[in-house]
Amino acid sequence: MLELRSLTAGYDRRDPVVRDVSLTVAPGESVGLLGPSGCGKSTLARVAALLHRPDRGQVVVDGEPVHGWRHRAPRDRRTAFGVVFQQPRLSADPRLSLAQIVAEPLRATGRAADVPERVPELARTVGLGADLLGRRPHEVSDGQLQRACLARALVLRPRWLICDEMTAMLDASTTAALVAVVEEYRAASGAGLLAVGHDRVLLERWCERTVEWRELTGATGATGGSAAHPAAE
Amino acid sequence: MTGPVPPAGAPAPALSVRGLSVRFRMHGGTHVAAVTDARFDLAAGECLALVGESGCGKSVLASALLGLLPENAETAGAALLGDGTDLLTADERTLARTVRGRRVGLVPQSPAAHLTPVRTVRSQLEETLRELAGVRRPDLRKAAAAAAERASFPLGHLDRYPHELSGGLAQRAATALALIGDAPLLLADEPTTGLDRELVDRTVDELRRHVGDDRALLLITHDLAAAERIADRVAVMYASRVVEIAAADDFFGDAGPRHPYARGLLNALPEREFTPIPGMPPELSALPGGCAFAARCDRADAACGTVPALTGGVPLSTGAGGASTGAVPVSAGAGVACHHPVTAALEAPRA
Amino acid sequence: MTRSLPWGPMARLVGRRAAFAVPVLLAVTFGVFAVAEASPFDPVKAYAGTAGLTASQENLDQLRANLGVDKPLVSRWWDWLTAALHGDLGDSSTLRQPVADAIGERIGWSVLLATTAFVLAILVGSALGVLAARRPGGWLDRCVTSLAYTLEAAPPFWLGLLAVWLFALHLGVLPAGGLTDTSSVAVTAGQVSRHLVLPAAVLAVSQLPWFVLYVRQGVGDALGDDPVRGARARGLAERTVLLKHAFRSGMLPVLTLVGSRVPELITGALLVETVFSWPGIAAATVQAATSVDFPLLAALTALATVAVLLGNLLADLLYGLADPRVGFDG
Amino acid sequence: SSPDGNKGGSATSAVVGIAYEPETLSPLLGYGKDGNSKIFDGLLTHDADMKLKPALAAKLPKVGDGGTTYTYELRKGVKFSDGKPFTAKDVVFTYETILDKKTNNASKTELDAVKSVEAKGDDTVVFHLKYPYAPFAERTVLPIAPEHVAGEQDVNSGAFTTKPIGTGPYELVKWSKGEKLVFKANPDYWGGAPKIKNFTMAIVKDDDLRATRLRTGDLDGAILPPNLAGTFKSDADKKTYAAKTFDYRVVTLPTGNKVAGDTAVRRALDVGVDRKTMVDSILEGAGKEAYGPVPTDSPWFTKGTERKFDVTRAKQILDDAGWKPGKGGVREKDGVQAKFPLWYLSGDKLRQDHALAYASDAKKLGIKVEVQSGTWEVIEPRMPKDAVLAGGGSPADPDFDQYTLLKSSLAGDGFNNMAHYDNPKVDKALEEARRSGDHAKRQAAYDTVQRELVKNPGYTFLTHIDHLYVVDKSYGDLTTQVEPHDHGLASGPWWNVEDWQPKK
Amino acid sequence: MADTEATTGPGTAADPVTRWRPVAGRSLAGARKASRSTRAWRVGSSAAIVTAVVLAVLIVPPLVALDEQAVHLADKLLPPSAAHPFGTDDVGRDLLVRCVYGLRVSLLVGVVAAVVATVIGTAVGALAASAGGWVDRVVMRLVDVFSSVPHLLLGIFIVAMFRPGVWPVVISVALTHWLSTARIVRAEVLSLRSRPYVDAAISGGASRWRVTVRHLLPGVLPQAGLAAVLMVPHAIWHESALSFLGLGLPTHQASLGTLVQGARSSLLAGDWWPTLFPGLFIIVPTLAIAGLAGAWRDRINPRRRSELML
Ligand SMILES: Nc1ncnc2c1ncn2[C@@H]1O[C@H](COP(=O)(O)OP(=O)(O)OP(=O)(O)O)[C@@H](O)[C@H]1O
Ligand SMILES: Nc1ncnc2c1ncn2[C@@H]1O[C@H](COP(=O)(O)OP(=O)(O)OP(=O)(O)O)[C@@H](O)[C@H]1O
Ligand SMILES: [Mg+2]
Ligand SMILES: [Mg+2]
Repeated sequence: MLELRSLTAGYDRRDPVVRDVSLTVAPGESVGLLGPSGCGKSTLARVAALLHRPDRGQVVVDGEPVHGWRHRAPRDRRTAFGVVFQQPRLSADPRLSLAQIVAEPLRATGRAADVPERVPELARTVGLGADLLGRRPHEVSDGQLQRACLARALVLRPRWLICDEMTAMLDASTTAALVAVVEEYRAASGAGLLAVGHDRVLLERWCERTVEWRELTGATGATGGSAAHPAAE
Repeated sequence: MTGPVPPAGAPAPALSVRGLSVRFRMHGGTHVAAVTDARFDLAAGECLALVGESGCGKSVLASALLGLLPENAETAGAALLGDGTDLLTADERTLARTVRGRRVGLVPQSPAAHLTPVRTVRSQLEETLRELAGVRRPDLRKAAAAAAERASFPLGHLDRYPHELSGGLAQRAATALALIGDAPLLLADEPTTGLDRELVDRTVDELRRHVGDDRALLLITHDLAAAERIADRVAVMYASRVVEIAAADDFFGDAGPRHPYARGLLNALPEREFTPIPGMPPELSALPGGCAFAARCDRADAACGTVPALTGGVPLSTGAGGASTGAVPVSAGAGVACHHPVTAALEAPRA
Repeated sequence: MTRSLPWGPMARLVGRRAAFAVPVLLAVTFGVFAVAEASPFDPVKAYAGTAGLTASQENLDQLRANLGVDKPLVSRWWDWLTAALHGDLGDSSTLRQPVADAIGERIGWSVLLATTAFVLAILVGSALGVLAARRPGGWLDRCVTSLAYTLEAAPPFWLGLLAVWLFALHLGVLPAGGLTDTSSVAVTAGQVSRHLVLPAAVLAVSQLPWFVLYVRQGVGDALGDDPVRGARARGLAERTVLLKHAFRSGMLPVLTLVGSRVPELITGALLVETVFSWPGIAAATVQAATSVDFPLLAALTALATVAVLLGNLLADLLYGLADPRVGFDG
Repeated sequence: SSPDGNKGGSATSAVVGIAYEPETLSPLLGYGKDGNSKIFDGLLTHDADMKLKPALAAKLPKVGDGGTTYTYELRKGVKFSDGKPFTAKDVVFTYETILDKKTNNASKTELDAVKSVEAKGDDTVVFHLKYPYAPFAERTVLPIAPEHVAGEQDVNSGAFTTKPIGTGPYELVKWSKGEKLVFKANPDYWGGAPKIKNFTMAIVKDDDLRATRLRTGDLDGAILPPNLAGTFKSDADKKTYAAKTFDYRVVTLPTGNKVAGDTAVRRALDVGVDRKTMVDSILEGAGKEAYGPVPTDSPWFTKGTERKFDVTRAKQILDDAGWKPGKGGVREKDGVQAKFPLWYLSGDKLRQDHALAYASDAKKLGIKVEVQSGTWEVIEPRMPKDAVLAGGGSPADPDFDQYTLLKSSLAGDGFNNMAHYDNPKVDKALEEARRSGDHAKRQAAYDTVQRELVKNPGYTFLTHIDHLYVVDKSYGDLTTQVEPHDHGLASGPWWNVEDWQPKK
Repeated sequence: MADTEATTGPGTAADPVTRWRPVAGRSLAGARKASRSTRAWRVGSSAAIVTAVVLAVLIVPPLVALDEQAVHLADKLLPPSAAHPFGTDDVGRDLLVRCVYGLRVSLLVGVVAAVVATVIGTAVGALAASAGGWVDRVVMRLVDVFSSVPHLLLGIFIVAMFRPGVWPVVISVALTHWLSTARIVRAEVLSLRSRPYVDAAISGGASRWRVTVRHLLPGVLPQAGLAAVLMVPHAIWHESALSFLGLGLPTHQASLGTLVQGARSSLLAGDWWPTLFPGLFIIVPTLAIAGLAGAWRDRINPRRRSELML
């Protein structure tokens, strides 16, 4: 169970972006989160992935509240989350080849031995050819890079997947293919999914449950007016 | 929804691409063919949507038109602006002084990466206004606000640095910047990623409005709904080649696309079948000899061992037909590069 | 509505640094006392100079007592410190003068020289760096780069001689040394500024290579990056792209250099002042060190420390302002 | 080339470049102790031939009580530049302050002989000595400070140390430390107002820059090393003055070193080094071969003690003494290799060149001299065992050099007797010469010393170096004094700048 | 059908009809980007020079066993000739021999000091920045303490505590010059630390250490590398500055810095060779090292990699 309880988070304590948001994802469940641009979805996703320390509120993973964020979170906690970031260009180290990017989590967690087996397998799953694997991020298209990022998110077999607008820069066919990859993985592993996006049609088709951003605020997570979000000019 | 179609025999098109090819030199002497022999015309007042599978070369095509290719690239062919300037061979000085921003605008893909990280959105907007629109200092603030407004960029975020923007905000900032120059040709590379549906509509409508009667828009997008909303024609790219050009009404309408790949692409939409086209796109560094789609195509046969040319066949719409461009009869209006194109009535996709 | 400067974080940074300055100063002055003590230099011998060569041991011992250098290190440092806190910096044995007077008379000229040179180095260095980065591998780039490496190997006393030889002797356009014309007594702004040109230029040139090469590298890298591609695509003039985008991102390491080059600047000033007979205080540093002139040495290093701390603070403030991703931590 | 706008070349001013800056201008702390301080006068002073002549004293002193009292009658009507009169009280104040324990004067040893100083009235001063000291009058060239000014302040750091007031031909206008000293003529100087009204000493530590600044016309005169002075030979506007000196360069051969302390080695080196070539090349001819602290042209020099350069003889001496050629061309005796280190002060080019040349010559004899450099801090502890390339020389009296250089009781006392030279005959002669007031006796004693140095050298004296000054010709023909090792502020052709009679 | 089109346009990318134009040549107005062959030539010549220098330094002096200090007063200041290809200095020593010996000493000083200083500086800077918080503050204040004592002073003290020689100079230069590297590296790491790909690495289970070593350090290598290269000539500078103050190497021992420094007077007298040759011996290897470093930088630069093929 991944529970986000009354989270308040942002980049300036006086003016948080995410105010009092609650959301729960059960294991094996897939939840789509819809919201207008700039409302704080990515921020929330980063909090949920233990990458951003909230100002208030709690993240509870499998009944255990989280105390440390980023490096302070125990490694197995961190790696329980597979994250696909919204902007693949920025979230890939420009010095590494795609293959290295995918293999990096394995190496970082001391499972380098698995690299020769896992990386080609995942590359095949997400549709990256051997030629692309040897290139660096600036030599591939955004979509190709996002495939690598998905492979990176899956490589440690996370129990929770957080996909922040994973398909925003993908064409319909690739979108369908990658969604299929995620679903296949979930079916096999029983992982929970939090998919953030704008595309209602897509998320409704993909996820078991979709929630609107404005439904999340308030302690109950059901009702309550959303804080004035920036998109509302 | 379709914009006005340029009458046949009208003055030279805003952009005329002839045999444009781009390839990248890689280690060990291999090449990646990112764009191969692209040819199409883009008339003033027209909006051409360029769609295609990720990695098929759309962004590279746009970069080539702006002379912004990386240094390991090589080009061939020509891309002529209305006045005959060849974008591919123009020297850097011309490109920098008279073309980029002024005659060809660009909304880059990955806008967040294309903004200078150490300056606020406002300063970058004001600077562009000063240089391209000649706005004087006292009017800058207002002009910047107006420019932001056009792209639905919230004014309260103008003084933020790019890394403080959400994905959608950065996208809007980039759009605002690209609209400033009032260029007769606008290249929008995925201008709607990260935007919610309402904003997508607002943004593409603004783009369409911007294009009006005398400008042209090349809209590169994965968002077929957005393309459907504003495009006059649709070009489909597959594995570095333009494989089909069709009028938007036909493409999205009952007739549907004629290239099997394009049909597959439409079918993959979540509102349709949501199934990917089987197989994987070929690697651009080792393209097969014949039709690149043959391996994934259920219609493929021996004929597909040769590369099909983009042919008009029967004109499908009122689009600027091949007749008007004489020597290269099929490149401009509509056409499909397939040995076995689908005939419209037969297999029109149904959502 | 324009984003105002982040005064709060900046003030906090300044406050933190001010608080840290105290232990740093204590550590540095004590360190200098200790190092000087451990060095083989003998304050008495130094004081006596050539007279010491023939002086009797008894005479030298008396001197040692008079100079107060026979006391243990810690108590000497403590005495100096407590006196300094009461405003008495002690008497310099090498200059035979109260330290406060000695420094007061000369520090202004050192600051004038060093700041002029530094500002010059930063401006010229950045300009050359940007020009070189524009066309990597071009002739300008190659000239500038080679020149930078060459200059980095050329110590100020060499450059000084060359500069005097060229500008004073051959061209006869600039005075060769001193603060004012050698025979004149009055210190006028016109004379000082003419006499400042060569030493400041030599000092600046000796500081130049780092700025040139770091700007070149920073701007060169930035020129290949997406933001610059973006700026180019927008149709901005080459100048704008270069200065407002590539340079703005590429100068970040240079801002750090502003702080971290201060020690080198002091080192350079120390040599340039000697070479050009510039009546500043830096030249006295070496003498203070080799003569183990504790009061003067401690005061000078304290000054140097303040300069270094200020330089670093300035650098960090500028960096925080210039790169919003970094902020004012530290 | 004649530079335009020669600021100093005008008739009434002069700008000279010097290499050393005084630490202080207070005579109480040692400034001008060898006379000629420009701002001050001593009781006596030296003329061009380094003979004593009266200055603030009206005549040379009367010596009494077997050489233990010196009575000076003072010149009347002399005023300090602030207008206050000069009296015997100032003399007493000066000497007593220097001898005071609290005064940080490193050369007070030179006044070691003084027991007390007594003023008799306003214009007589009597010095009482602890022991007869023949050269004492030479010490009374030291400048007299005004009691009414200096007595009011902290002697070690008061304002007087940088803003002095004296009776001398010039007054200090400004001392810009590290840059220059500016003097103006004292119009009321008792010896007559100087013709050169403005006199500036620019401090330019770097030889090359000094030469360049001289060339630009910024300086009217400067002291230069031989190679740079040579570059002015063809300059029609400049004249080079070579001041004769007592400034010698010497290699100490410490008794404590098995090789360097060996008399045969010492003697072999003494005749086996090519002094002539050193003078010609290193000094570019501006100097003389040295065979002892006394230059060959001094009246104190013992004729016949010149050593002829003779490699064969040197080898012979070594052979005879049992130093047999060993491996690598280095001689050996009793299992000891003929080698020793030779230190020079790092950064001193002249000493370095002397050391290298010495080592090269020694190598030809089969003696390996390992040249090393260091600061005095490094060298000093090694002096008892290692050879050092030293320098020294004081023209005023032979005692000043020879006593400290050769007296065995001073061995290892600071920089005195660095070679730990120990020769009873020399000791005795030195003591005699020092105490005797009789010139002939002293001469004989110093002859003894110099002859002994031939038999048992202890040091290898190499050269006496001329000090070279290049000065603008517009000042006419100038003279130089015989100079000591130390370059005082006022040595060089401007030793008597107050007497210059510029042409224009 | 396709065949009929073959004349109007290229068929496949490999079709010989396609006339490819490189874009590299026009990347900037008028700027002739060095072609690949000149670039390769430049890198090659740099490598050749560095190799030659290393060989000269390692092999020549022991092999030839020339006495670099042999003084021949009679042969002073001879211009270059067959007997003395570089001429002789002002006490008649052969300049070629002295240059080679000097190169040996100076390169040792330069390279060792540069490497040590860069390693220390990079380690400290990266450590401080990636740890952040109070560790960063304290470490950086320690850096301030170190940098507060003017380099030359510290150098003077260090050198004075030992016998004059090469190692004290190396130590004194290395110990005083890691500070700017540390600050530069720290600043760069701070800026890199907030990049989104660091988030990705953390989420991938990377430890602080691994993030630093794998993602941050490679990003600062160009900066640190530049500092290292600059340090080589600077160390030679320092060594001669110490000599200028009388505290460096023994001034009779050949080092490039002291050779050039000592030749100033000769230059004023119109004798150019004692300055020129040692000067070239400093500059040429420095430029060669810089050239190699530049090539290396291009190699590790993710953007230029595709362009440079060695
Ligand atoms: N610098 C480069 N070097 C080598 N190959 C490159 C380079 N840049 C792009 N490519 C390749 O060129 C092809 C086309 O890339 P492009 O960015 O145009 O794709 P795209 O159609 O825009 O895809 P997306 O929809 O994902 O943005 C890709 O296969 C990519 O791998
Ligand atoms: N590093 C940052 N510093 C300050 N503000 C930030 C930062 N990152 C994001 N913001 C702001 O926080 C708000 C929410 O951003 P977030 O990225 O979470 O939005 P989002 O819902 O993901 O939007 P989008 O759909 O456009 O990606 C925005 O107003 C954005 O400007
Ligand atoms: Mg987002
Ligand atoms: Mg793209």
